[in-house]
Amino acid sequence: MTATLYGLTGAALVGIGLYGLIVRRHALRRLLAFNLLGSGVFLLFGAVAERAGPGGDPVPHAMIITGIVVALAATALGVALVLHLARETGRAEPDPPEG
Amino acid sequence: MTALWLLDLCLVAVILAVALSAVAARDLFAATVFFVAYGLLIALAWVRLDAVDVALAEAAIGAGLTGVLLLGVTARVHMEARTPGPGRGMRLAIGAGCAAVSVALAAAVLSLPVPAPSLVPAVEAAIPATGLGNPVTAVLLAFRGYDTLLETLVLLLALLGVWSLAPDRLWGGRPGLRHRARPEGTLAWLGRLLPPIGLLVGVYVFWIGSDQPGGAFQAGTILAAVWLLAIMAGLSDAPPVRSLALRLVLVAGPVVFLGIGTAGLFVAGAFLGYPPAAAKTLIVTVEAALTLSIAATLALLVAGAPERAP
Amino acid sequence: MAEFLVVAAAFVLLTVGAGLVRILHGPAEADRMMAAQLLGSGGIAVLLLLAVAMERPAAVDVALVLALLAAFAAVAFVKGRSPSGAGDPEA
Amino acid sequence: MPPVAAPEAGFPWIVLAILLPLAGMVAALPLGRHARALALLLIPAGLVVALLLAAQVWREGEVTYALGGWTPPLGIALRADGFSAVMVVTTAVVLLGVALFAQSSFRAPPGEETRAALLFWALLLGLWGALNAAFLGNDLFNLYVALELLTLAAVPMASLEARAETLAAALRYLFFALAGSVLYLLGAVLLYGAYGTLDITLLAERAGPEPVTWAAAALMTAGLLAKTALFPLHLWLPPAHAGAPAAASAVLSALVVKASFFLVLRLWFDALPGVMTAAAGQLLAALGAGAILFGSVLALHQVRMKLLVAYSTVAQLGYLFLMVPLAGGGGAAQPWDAGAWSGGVLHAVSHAFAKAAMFLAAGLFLRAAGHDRIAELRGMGAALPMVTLAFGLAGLSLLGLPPSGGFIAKWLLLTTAMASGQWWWALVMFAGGLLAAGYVFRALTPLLARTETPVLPGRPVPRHQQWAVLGLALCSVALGVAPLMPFALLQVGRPEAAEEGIG
Amino acid sequence: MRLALDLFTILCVSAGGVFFLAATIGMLRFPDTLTRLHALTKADNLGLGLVVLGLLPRMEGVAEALKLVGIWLLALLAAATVAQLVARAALRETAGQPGGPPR
Repeated sequence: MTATLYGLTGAALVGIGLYGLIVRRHALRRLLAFNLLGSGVFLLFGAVAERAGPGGDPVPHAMIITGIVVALAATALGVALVLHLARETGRAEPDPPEG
Repeated sequence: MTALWLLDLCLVAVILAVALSAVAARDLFAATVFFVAYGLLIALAWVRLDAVDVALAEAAIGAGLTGVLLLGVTARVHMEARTPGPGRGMRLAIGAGCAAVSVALAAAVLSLPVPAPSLVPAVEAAIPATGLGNPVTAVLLAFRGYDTLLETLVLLLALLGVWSLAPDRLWGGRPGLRHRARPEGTLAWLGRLLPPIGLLVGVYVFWIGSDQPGGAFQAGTILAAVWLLAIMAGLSDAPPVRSLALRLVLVAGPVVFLGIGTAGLFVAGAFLGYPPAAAKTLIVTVEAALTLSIAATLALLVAGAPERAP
Repeated sequence: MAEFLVVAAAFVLLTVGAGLVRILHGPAEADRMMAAQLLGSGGIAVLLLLAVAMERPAAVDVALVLALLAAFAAVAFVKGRSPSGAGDPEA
Repeated sequence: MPPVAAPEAGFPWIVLAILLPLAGMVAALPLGRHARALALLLIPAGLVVALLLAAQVWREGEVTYALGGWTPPLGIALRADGFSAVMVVTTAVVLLGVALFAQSSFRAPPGEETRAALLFWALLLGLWGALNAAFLGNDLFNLYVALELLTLAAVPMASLEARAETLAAALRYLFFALAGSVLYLLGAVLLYGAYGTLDITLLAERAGPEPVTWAAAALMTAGLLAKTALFPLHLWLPPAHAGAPAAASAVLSALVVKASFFLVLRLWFDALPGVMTAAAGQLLAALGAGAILFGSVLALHQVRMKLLVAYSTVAQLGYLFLMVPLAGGGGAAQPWDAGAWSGGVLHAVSHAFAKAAMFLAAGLFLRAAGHDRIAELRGMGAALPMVTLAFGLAGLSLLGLPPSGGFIAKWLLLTTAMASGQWWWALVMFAGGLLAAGYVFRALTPLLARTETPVLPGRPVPRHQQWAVLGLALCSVALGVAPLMPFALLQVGRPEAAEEGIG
Repeated sequence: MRLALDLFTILCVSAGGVFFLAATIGMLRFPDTLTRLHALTKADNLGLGLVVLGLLPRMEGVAEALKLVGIWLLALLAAATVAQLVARAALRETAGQPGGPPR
C-alpha cells in the first residue's frame, strides 16, 4: 500500500518536473525542474523496491544512491554553466532572445 | 497501522504541494527555497520506504550541498527570465501532455505484477561472500561495483567540466572567491565548532556503512559539506587546481578502486572480484579511498571554476 | 504507543508544512529562508518519532545528519547576500 | 549464489577496452602537462585492443564477461557482439585520426600546463571510455551511468572555448541530454518493476508485449532520441556541434550521437525483441524521414560551413532510423533483415568517418581563412587541395555515391526497402540523396572556384592535420571497397534466421 | 511503571507538538520579519527539545540517548546562529525601505 502511494507520487512528480523543464525559460528554474523530475523517477524506483517486502530490495536502493549523486554532479555542471553564461551575457537563459 | 497511512498521506500531500510551488512560484529565490524544503521532505519519504541508506544520502546532499550550490548562485545571476515562456494556450497543452505522462505512469505502477519480482533472495545468498552486513553497501561495492566505479568517474568528469569554464589566464588558480568573515563573529564561531563534529559524524557514517545504513557516498557528502562551511566561514580556502596534492586526493578513490579491481583479475578470477577471505578488508579500503575522493570532488564541484590567479 | 507517535509525527509535519506558505508570501527573503529552517527542525522531530515508532534506529542517523547540516542553507543564503557574495555577512 | 568465475577462457579484451581509456582519464589529472603524451600513447594502444576484441568476437562469437564474477541478474555483464565490436573499432580509428589532428592544436608550451590542453585530452579519454562502456554494457542501469559519463564528457567539450554562444549551446545540450537520460532511466525502472532484472539478455527472455513494457520502451526510446538529436528533438545539436573546436566537433558528431542510437537498437532488437509493434517501427522511421528532409533543407540554407556540416549530421542521423522497420523491428524475421541491419550499421560507421573528416576539414578552412562563411571561401581548394579532396570524398559518402561506404549502406537500405515493399522509405532516401548533393556541392563550389590571384592561407595549416583529415575520409571510402569482412562480423550475435539475406 | 513512562512520552511529545504549532502560527501571523524570526527559533527549539525529552526513555542504550541529546544540541546551535545571521541579512534587506520591514 505504502509502495503504491509513493509510486503514484513519483508519477505525479515526473509530470510536474517535466512541465517545469519544458515551460520555464530561466536556466536555474530548469535545473530545479530537472531535479524534481529525477527525484520523481527515484521515488518511483523506491516504490518498486518497497514492493519486494519488508526492508525493501537493496539493488534499487544502491542504484538510487548512484542516480542521486550523478544528478548532483550534472546539476553542479549546469550551475557553473549558468553562472558563466550570466557573466558573459547578463542573461541566464540558453535560448535566443526571441524564444 | 492506519496512523502510518495518515502520515503517508500528509507527507505525500506536502511533497506534491512543495514540488508544485517550486515549479509555479514567480520568484526564483522562492522556488529555490521550495526546492531545498523539498529535498528535506524526500528524505522523510525514503525512511518511510525502508530505504535509510538513500535517506542518509538525500539528507546529506539535499541539506548540505544542493542548498549551498543553489542559494549561493541565486544572488549571482539575474532573477528574471527575459525571454517570454510559451503562451497560455501552449502552457495548457504542455500541462495536459505532462499530466497524461503522469497518468500513464500511474497506470503502469498499478499494473506492476504481484508478487513483485526482486533480487532480495539473490542478495541474501551472495552477501556472505562479501563479509558485509549492509546489503546496499554490498551491491554498491561488490555486486554492482562497476556502476560505482563509473559513477566516481562521472563525478571527476563533472569537476573537469566545471573547471573547463575558467578563463585561460586563471588556470591553475583557486576555485570560487576568497570568503571572509569576522574572526570573532557568529559565522566564524560556527565554522570552528561544526567541522570537528562533522568530521566525527562523517567517519561514523563511513564506519557503520559496512553493516548498517551509511557508507562512502553519505560520509563523503557530509565531509564535503563541512569543508564548504569552513571555506564560507573564511577559515579554510579551496586549494589551487594546479596543486598536485589536491589532484592526487581527487583520483585516490578511482585509482584504489581500479587497482583492487584489476588485482581481482588475478586473485579472484574476474575484474572487480574479491577473494572471499579478504573481501571485507578490500571493500573497506576501497570505501575509505572513495570517501576521501568523493568529499574533495563534491566540495570542489560546489566551489566552482577557478576564479583567482594562481 | 507507536500509533500515538506516528500521529504526533503527522501533526508536526502538517504544522511545519503549513508554515511553508511563508515561502510563497515572503515578503523578505529572510522570511522565506526561515520557513525552510522551521521545516528542518520539524523534519528532525518527525524522523525521531518515526525511528521509535517504526523501530528503525538507523533513522536517528538521518536526523543526526539533518541536525548537523541544519545551518548550511541559511549560511549559504547570508553569504550570497553579503558584499560580492563572499564577504563578511556580519559586516 | 557464490561468486562464479567468468566462464570464458580468452583474455578479457572486453574489460581492457573500457579500462584503458578510463584509467587514462584518471591518470591525466595528476599527470597535468603530460596528459597529451599519455593520450597519444593510449589511443593507438586502444586501437590494438579494439582490433583484438573484434578478432575474438570474429573467432569465438559473442563475448560476455561477468564483472567481479557476479553473474546477472545480481551482477553486471559486459557483452560484445559483432555490432559492438564494429563500433568499438570505429571509435578507436576515428579517435586516432582526431588525436593526430589535435596533437598540435591542444599542446601546451614546454614545461607548462594549459587549461585547454589538459582538459581536451582528459575529456577525450573520458568520452572514449564512456563510448566503449555504452557499446559493451549489457545492463540497462549500467548503460544509464555510461550515458551520463558520456554527457558529462561531451558537454564541456562543446563549450571548451567558453564563448557566450558556446556556453548557451552547451547548456541547452546539457538540458536535452539530462532530460533524455532521466526518461531512459524511468523506462528502466518500469522494466525492473515488471521483470526484476535490467540485464539485456535476461530481459529478452522475460519481457513480453504488455502495456508496462510498451510504456517503458516508449520512455526509453524518447529519451535516447533526445540524446541522438533525432528530428524534432534536434534543436540542440547544430549550435553545440558547430561551436566546439574542430577536433571536438568531429568526435561529438561522428561518435557521441551514435552511442544513443546504438542503445535504441540494443533496446528494440536485443532487450525487447517481439515487443515492438510494426506501427512503432514505422513511426521511428517516419521521424527519421523527417530528419532527412528537414535537416537537409536546413543544411542547404546555412551560410557557415561548420553549421552546414552540423545540419547534415541531423539529416544523416535520419537514415539510421530508417533501418528499424527494414531490419525487422516490430515483426517476424524476414530474409532481408540482415541486409537492412548491415546497411544501417555500415551507414553509422561510414558517417562516423565522413563526418569526422568534414568537421576537421571545416576546421582547417576556418583556420586558414579566419572565418567559415562558405561564400567567401573561394579559391581555398587550390590553397588546400588535400583538405578539399578529403571534404569531397567524405561528401561522396554522405551522398551515397560509389565508391564509398555510404553508397553500400544506402544501397542496402534502398534494396531492402524495395524487397520488403516499403517503397515510401526508398523515395525518402532518394530525395535525401538529392538534397545532400545540393548541400555538399554548395559547400564545394566556392572551394573549387578559380580565382584571379591564388588564395594563400592566412595561417599555415600543418601537414599532419591535412593527412589526418584525408585519412579519415579515405576510411569512409574504403568501407565501400572492402565491406565484406565487416558484413560477416556484424552478423555475430544476430538471429541465425536472418543471415541468408546478405547480398 | 510502563504506564508512567508512556504518560511521560505522551505529555512531552504533545507539548512539543504544541510548540511547533506555536512557531508556525507565529511565523504566519506576526507582523514583521524580525518578530517572526524571534518567535520561530524560540518555539521550534523547545518543540524539538520536548520531543527529544519524551523519546529519551525509549532509547535502547545510553549511547543512543546521548545521540538524541546531541541532535537537539546541534539543532539548537544551528537555530541560534541562523537567527543571528538571518536577522542581519533581514535588517540589511529592509534597511532601504522607510517605515520598517514590509508586510
